[in-house]
This record gives sequence, structure tokens and C-alpha cells, in this order.
Amino acid sequence: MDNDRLRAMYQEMILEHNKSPRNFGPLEGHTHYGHGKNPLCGDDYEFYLEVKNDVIERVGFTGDGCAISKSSASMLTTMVKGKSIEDARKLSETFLEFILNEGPKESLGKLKIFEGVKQFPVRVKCATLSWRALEQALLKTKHIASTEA
Amino acid sequence: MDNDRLRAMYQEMILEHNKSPRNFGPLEGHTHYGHGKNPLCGDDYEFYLEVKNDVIERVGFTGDGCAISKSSASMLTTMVKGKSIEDARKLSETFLEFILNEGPKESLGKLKIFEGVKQFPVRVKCATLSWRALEQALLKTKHIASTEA
Amino acid sequence: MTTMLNKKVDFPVLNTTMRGNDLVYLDNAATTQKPKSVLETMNHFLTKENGTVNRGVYFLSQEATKKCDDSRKSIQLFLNAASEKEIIFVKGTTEAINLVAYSYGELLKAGDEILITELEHHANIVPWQQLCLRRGCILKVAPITDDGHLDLNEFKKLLSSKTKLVSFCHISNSIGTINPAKEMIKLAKEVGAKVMIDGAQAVSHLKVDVQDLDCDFYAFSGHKCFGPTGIGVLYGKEALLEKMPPFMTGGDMIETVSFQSSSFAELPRKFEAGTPAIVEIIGLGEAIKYMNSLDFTEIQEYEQKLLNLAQEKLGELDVRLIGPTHTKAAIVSFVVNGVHAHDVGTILDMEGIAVRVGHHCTQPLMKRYKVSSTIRASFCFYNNMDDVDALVRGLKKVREFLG
Amino acid sequence: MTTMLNKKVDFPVLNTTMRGNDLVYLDNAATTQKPKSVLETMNHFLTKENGTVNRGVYFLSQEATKKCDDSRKSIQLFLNAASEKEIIFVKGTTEAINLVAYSYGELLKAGDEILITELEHHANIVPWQQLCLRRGCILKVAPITDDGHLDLNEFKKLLSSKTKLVSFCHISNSIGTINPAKEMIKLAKEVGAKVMIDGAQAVSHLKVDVQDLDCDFYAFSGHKCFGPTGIGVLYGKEALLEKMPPFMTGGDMIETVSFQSSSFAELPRKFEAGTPAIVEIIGLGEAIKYMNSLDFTEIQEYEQKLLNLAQEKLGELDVRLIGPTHTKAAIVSFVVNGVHAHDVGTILDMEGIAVRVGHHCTQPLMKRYKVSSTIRASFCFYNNMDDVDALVRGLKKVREFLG
Ligand SMILES: Cc1ncc(COP(=O)(O)O)c(C=O)c1O
Ligand SMILES: Cc1ncc(COP(=O)(O)O)c(C=O)c1O
Repeated sequence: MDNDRLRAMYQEMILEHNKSPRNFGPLEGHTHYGHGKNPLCGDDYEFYLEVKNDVIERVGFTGDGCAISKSSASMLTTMVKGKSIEDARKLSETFLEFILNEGPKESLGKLKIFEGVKQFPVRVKCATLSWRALEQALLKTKHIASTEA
Repeated sequence: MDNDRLRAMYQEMILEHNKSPRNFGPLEGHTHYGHGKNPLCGDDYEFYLEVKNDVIERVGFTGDGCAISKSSASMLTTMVKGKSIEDARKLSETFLEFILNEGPKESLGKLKIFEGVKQFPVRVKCATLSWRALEQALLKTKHIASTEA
Repeated sequence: MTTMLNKKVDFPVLNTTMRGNDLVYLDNAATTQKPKSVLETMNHFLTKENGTVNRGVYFLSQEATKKCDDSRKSIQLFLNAASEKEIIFVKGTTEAINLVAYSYGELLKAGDEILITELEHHANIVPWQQLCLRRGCILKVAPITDDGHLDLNEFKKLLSSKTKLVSFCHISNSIGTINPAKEMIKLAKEVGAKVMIDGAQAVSHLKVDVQDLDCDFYAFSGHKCFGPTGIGVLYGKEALLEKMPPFMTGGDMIETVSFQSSSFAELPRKFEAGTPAIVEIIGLGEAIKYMNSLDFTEIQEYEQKLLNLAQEKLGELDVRLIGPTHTKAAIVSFVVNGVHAHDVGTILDMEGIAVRVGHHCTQPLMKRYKVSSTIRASFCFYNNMDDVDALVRGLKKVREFLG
Repeated sequence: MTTMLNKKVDFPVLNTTMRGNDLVYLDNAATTQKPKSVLETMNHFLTKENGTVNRGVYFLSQEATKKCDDSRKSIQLFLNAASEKEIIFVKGTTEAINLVAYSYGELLKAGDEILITELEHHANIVPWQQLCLRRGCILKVAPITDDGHLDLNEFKKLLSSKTKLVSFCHISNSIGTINPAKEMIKLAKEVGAKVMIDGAQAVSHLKVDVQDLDCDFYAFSGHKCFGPTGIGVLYGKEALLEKMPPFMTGGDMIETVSFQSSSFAELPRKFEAGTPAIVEIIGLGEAIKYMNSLDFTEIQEYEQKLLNLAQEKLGELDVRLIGPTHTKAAIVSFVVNGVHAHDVGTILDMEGIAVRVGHHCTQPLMKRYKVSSTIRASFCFYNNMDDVDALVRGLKKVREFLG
């Protein structure tokens, strides 16, 4: 039973993103920046977005943490790329509602895979950390030097 | 049984000294001074001795406290008056040995009456306070202004 | 006198015999007894679930963390604080006041004034004196009237724009006075002062609502409200706590540490250095649950009946009552004329009656009343009319023995 | 591997099952379990004898006072301190260090140096940083070598007549290093520095003799040596404590209080403001009694066997051991190559194995080893070879799940 719970959390796709995170690395010329940190377990990620005409054109992240937080960060970057700020925010809200409460998962696509984490209350923070950082990034525009404006 | 224990502590003579303490009041022209204080219960006494040629000629005390501490102070003054410093010290030692440990009481005269206090461990300090102050007084000479020397 | 709350059954210690009699426990202002539920919760935790908090990914630690979080939440609701961030665990009222004196004190400068009252416990005097010595602040003291109530006129006169902090007891531990906290806070706020309430005696007697009071700090001790020793609470308004530097530092209260510098965790952990008093926090949570099961209006009425009876019966003896006779909690302070309090205490003890004798950590108040000590009988809702009778019988015995 | 101490029977929590398995408790450096005798003593006190201390003339209070005095006496003997006055009750190691930083700190001036080591817990770093900020002192840090031992040469070089205090852990909570305390103290004394030892991890592993060490301060926490949370001890040399101002102030630590000024009680009460953690003091006394029933030489031998076995078996897995492999306590810190510590912790938890993952409140040490966190298995004499085997099996499962 415990093995099942573990397998439900550590899904293949999660482990795969953990091993080979997408969009990993800092992003030159980013317009938005967010920082997510869990001082208790040491997870620490930075997110960089390049937003043009309200659309997230490019995205990158750096940092380190557990398999759940890293795969969550990686999948986040793949999910929000190409989305409008508005849509990215909505996705974040839906995901957090799904993980933290009993929110619906229909619109979440492959993020549903994090359902297994809900069985591990202390690990829920690992899954939400990067989304919190994204929300922060979407609030705080980082104005890049004028040539880029 | 408890009444017996109480009666053993609150002997007639103790109550009588408590009501009418002997040698009560400060002593002009004293040569020695001691202060005894129990911050927990508030007992607070000052002792004044006039010593001439190594003999305690006069003695007085002031202060306030419970029946045990006050009668102990009062009886102390009557017991040490006229004694040599050496003999007063010995008496103090014997009394403390008797109250605190299992020391002999033969030489204690009417101080034996404090035996009942030994049944009340928290009250033992009340009986010993003035003797501690006496020891302090016998150590610390208070040099009075030269005309008296 | 029909309502008997009859709560003794919940408290194991109250069902022990003492020197051949039923224990008559009248030292509740010093420490209260703990209900079975608190004892069982603590014992269960220690025998079945003991683990540390905050840092463990393993079950025992997760459970302990959750229980401590739950306890903080209950305390927030109990005090009606706006947020859990405003509930800081300390070891007791004394630490709470010292925390404020050290930390809020860092924001004060020479010449700033701190106003307390003549009623205060040493814990609400000495930390301010020490702060004044450290930073050149000035301690002012609002007097009371002969009948033991704050002199509100004098209090008003002492308030000025220099007053940076007003700190007073909600209820006097020594003579039972209930301070007009809301009015005092309003007056203090008019001159821009912050207000700290020493609630050590209050939480077990009346319903406290920190938002309604509008105080900036509120402190109490677990062991005086049916919880364990070693734990207490400092409530502080979030915005103010944010501005204050940490008091004690170390593990659990930091964000990052390097040898060059450190940054601090968010509230409430910024003020909670080190391994918390885990089983004590859990025990306190259970004590809060117990208090939530009580009706404080009913309790107040009942305790007032006990108080009235005690004052009436003591009035018939040759004793002098010290302090107020109304607008007070069920705490009676008195001296037996011609007999020292210590002797009274010993004789009552022989009857299985526990009262406190001494200065009750309020030496300046004793001086105000020109006594070196009093006998204090402090009641709780689990006391009953028989306890009052026992006290009176005991005092008659004092006369028998000591004349 | 014949001597099995077989002490699990004394510790109720160790006999619970966890997620279907026997609990394997390997987080002893965070907090230890408590023997039955401690739990029973505490529960007995709270259900039968609860009362406050120091001030009561009545039976319950007299008994509580006596028990707390007895506990202080046992601790004095346990540490071989010269006098009971040197034993100060605090809530834990963190408060003990803060007490010294605030109080002894008042005797320091700008430019004075405080020397710590790279091994320290945040509790032995941040209070000194804060002191340096308050008083303009300078914090120096003695480095360790790659194998986790203090670099004694560098330590010597950092000592000078400016060094006023040297503070270091007896045993590192993070990687288990046992510091050469006696030698370090001797060197520190040569330049006239005072020495504080953070003994949080030591008292449960080795026999401590403060007079033989000749340290000025020694601190430990009750909950890390089989006692309750909410209580700890600061040992200090009497002459030095006498010179230091009080830290927290309030009831029980004063002699006289007036609104103008106050004078303080004698040691140890000068440093013990407020109602003490009574049942916790009594519980700690019982924990000391339990430790006195053990043979520390035997325990050390046994724990070294556990340590050797653990290091040997872990060495066969794809893990990196962090820190020393000898002259250390039975604390093993490691990372599983390619797997984050947090994930390891979760999978071990599913097997009923409690280990700690994270920075262990030693961020600078983690940085020194270029890791953000480690897995730490910390053993106690009540652990056995089966616990080591369970850990190894658990780590194999980690590989299965996380590749
Ligand atoms: C070496 C060391 N020092 C200090 C501490 C702090 O102890 P406490 O949290 O009990 O105050 C600990 C434990 O966390 C420790 O291991
Ligand atoms: C009014 C008041 N303030 C402060 C205190 C100090 O509380 P504690 O000793 O629990 O820290 C007490 C109790 O002794 C008290 O009655």
C-alpha cells in the first residue's frame, strides 16, 4: 500500500523531468523574475520570463531541490510557455486549488500527474513552490535596460 | 496528630516571645551589627550588639517576621547578653547543628523549645535566620565614631 | 447559591487527600491544576508519538508539527487574534514581557517614557527598569486609590506624547483588581503609545478578545490556565512584530545563515528560536480546548458568588481585607490582625488548605498598603462553597493556636 | 557484535509500530525518546502533586520545591559542577547561549573577538552575530579540514589577547565530529579567553565533567538527553556568573523591588526569572537518574560499533559520506548520489524509518561541503544492528524508486 502511494507520487514523468529538467538555465533578456524558496528543506529556484505583448515567449529556471519541486518547476515552464499572462495566472490558480483543496483537475493536462503528492501533506509545498514563484514573477515586472524595452 | 505537631512548634513560650519580644528596638552606641533577611517570606531583622572587652554587654533588634523568627530573635537576645563572643559563637553553632542536623540539645537551655520546628522543614529557616545574622554581626565589627572607641 | 459548577471531577489533583482532609486548593493565581484531558494528551504524546517539529519528513515529526500548528490556531481563535502569525510561543508571561522589553525596547530612545501601574507583578516592573537602564528611558507609575483601583485621573495625567509604551495587568495577581483595560488602551492610543497587557491572571477568569481590546501585546502563561509549565503566549500585532528585531536567535528562526550575516524567518518563527516546548504546546492546546468548553459568563457569575461569600465570611473575622471589594476577580488578599501571614499559612496547610502567603511578587504594592505580606486565597471555577467554609474554619483555628 | 544493550524496552515510543513496521528511530540528534521512568514521574507529578515552587508554605508547593532542588543537585553531580549555584535552568541550549550572549556580552566592548568554529549549529552562530552587531565585537570562525575535524593550527592562529570568548560544540549535530574540547580550552585559556561549550549533542553520548574540562559555560537541552522539551541547563562558573548582569528579569529572581530600583537574588535564581518549568525540571531530574544508571564507557563502545557498521554498509552503496569517519559520535551524514535528500527522507518514512534531512541548522557547514542538505542518521544506545540493516534496506528501496 505504501509502495503504491510512493509510486503514485513518484510517477515516471515526474522522475523523468527531475532527471532532465526542461528550460533549465538562466534567461538573458528576461522581463519578469520570481524566486521561490523553502527554508525548511532548502528548495530554492529562480524563474525568468520573457513576456512580449502579454504573452510568455520564453521561460527558464535555475536552482535545486527534490524530485517533486524540480519536476514541478520543469513542467511549469513547459506549460506556461506561449500562454498569455492571464492564462498562466489562471492555470496557476487552478493547479493550486487542485493540490491544496479539492479543486477540479480537468483543465490541468499533464499536471494532473501531481495528484499523488496529495497523499503526502509535507510534500505538497514542494509541488506548489514553483507556482508561487511564478505568481510572484507575474506581479513583479523586471524592467530590463532601455534598449530592450 | 497535626494539631500536636502544631502545638509542638507553637509552644507557649514561643508565642509569648512573639507577642512581647525582649530587647526590641535599635541600640544607640552599638559596636556590632548584623542583618538577616529572607526574601521569600519577607522576614527581616537587624541586630545591634555592644561588645566591650569581648563580652556582649547590650543587645537589641528590630524588624518583623513570623512568630518563629521573631521569638527566635527575641530569645537569641536574651541568651547572648552577657556572653563572650566566643561563647555566643559556640551557642550559635550548637543551635544550628541541633536545628539543621541531629546535633545534641543538652547545652541549649530554653532554646530546646524550637525542637518542634524541625517537623516543619520550610519553617526551619525562620528559626535560624536570627542566628545567621548574629554570626554575621560577630564577624563584622561596626566601628562607631571615635568618641565611643 | 444553587449553581454548583462541580468541576473538581475533571482535575485529578483536586481529588487527592491532603493531610487527612480533602485538598482545598486556593492558590490558583500561582498555578492552576490541569484537567484530565490535558494530562492524557501530554502523556499520550510522550508515550506514543514523541517527535520533533518543523524539520522532519517522517511521520512522528509531521504529526508533532501538525499538533503544534493546531494549538497555535486554537490560541489565535481563543484570543480572537487576526492571524496565527501574531501568536508567539514563549515559556511564560515573564519571557513574553522580557521579549517585548528587549525587542520593542530596541525601537525606543533616551527620554521615551514607559508607563506602568502600582498594581504590577515584578515581571511587569523589573524588565522595564532594566530597559530604562539600557536605553535611558523613563519609567512612570500610575498610582491606585486606597480601595485598590487604578486612579484613572492620575493615569491620564501621566500620559503624554513621550509615552511610548503602557504596560499593565489585566487582573492584579495580588489583590484581584480588574483594570478597565479598554478605557486605558483608548487613552493610551490617544497619545500614540503602544499597549501591553499582562494577562497572566485574566485568561482563566474572563473572555479575552485582543481585537476588541485593541492592545498591541497580550501575554499569558500556560500553567495559570490549566496547561503545563514551560509554555506561554505572547500575542502581538503583526505590523508591530514585523518592525521589531528578533529577541533570541538560533535554529528555526532564521531564513539563511552565513558567517557574515543572517536573515530571519517570517512571523511567528522569527521570535521562536530553538526547539519549541513541543509537548507543552500540545498540552496548552488541550487546555484551550477545555476552556472553550466552558461558558465564561457562567464562570464569572459563579466565581463572583464565591468571592462574595468569602469576603462576607472573612469580614466577620478579625482580619483586614486588602484591596478592592468590587470589580475584581475571585482573589482575596488579607492579613489576620496580630498574626504573621507565614504562621497563618502553616496552620492552614495542616488543614490541607493551600493558600499563598508573602508579597506575591508585588513588593511595591505591599509597601503601598504598608504590609510586608498578605494571605491570598485565589479561587477558580472548580472551587466551591465548601472550600470557603474550610478556609474560614482554618482561620478560626489560627486564632485558637496563635491567640 | 555480541553486546546488545537492548534498551528499547525502556522507551515506550520505540515499541510502537510505524506504517506497518517496527519504528526505526534514527533522529536522536534532533530529539531523543524518553524512558518510562521519566514519563511516569511527570505524569505522577501532574496527576497527584502539581503545585508551584519556591513560595508556598503548603505541602504541594514544598514538595515541588524539593523535587526541583533535587533535580538541580543531580545535574550538578552529573556535570561535576562545583556548586548547585552554577546550574541554571533555561528552556534549552538555544536560550542558554542567548543568555550568555546577552549577559556576558554586556561585559564586552567594541573590538573584542568571539571565536567559533565552522561546525556550529545556528544556535551557536546567530546569537554571537547579533551580539557583534549590538556591541561592535568581531566574530571569527575557525575552519575545519575536509575530513570534518577542526583545523587546530588555524584555531590557534585565530586566538589572541583580543579573544574574549571561544564557543564551540562538544559534538557536531550535523556530522558528528567530537571536538578536542580539553585541548581547545587549554589554548583559549592561554590567551585569557572564556570558553562556552554547546553540549547539546554530548551529554547523551559521553561523560561530561565541567571541572575537568575547565570550561566557563556548558549548555544542553533536556529533550536531547531523554528528558522533556521546554527545559535545559546552563552551567556557568560561579565567579563569572556573579559578575554578569541578569538576562531576563521578573519574579523569583529579585531580592527587593521598588519603582526606583531593584536588587537581584543570589545564584542561581538571579538568572531564573518567572515560574520555572516545574514538571520539566522534575522530568529532567529523572532523565539524569536514568543516565546515571548507564555505563558511559559501555555506551560509547556500543555506539561506536553501530557507527562502524553503518559506515561500512553505507560505504557499499552509491552514497557520499560527509564529514569525519573517526573521533566522532554515532551520527552519519550522507547524500545519496543523484537523489535529493528530501525524497530519500520520504521513502524511508514509508518504511517506518525516521531520519532527518536538510541542513540540520548548520547552513555554513553545508556550504563548506557544497551540499544543500544531507540525510542524517543519528544513533542512540537504544538503537541496534537491526536499525542499521533497516536503514540500508530503505536506501536500496530509494534506488528502486528513484533510480
Ligand atoms: C549542537 C546543537 N546546538 C544547539 C542546539 C539547539 O538546541 P535546542 O533547539 O534544544 O535549543 C542543537 C539542537 O537543535 C544542537 O544539536
Ligand atoms: C500578573 C502576573 N504577571 C506575571 C506573572 C509571571 O508569570 P510566569 O511566572 O508564569 O512567567 C504572574 C505570575 O506569577 C502574574 O500573576
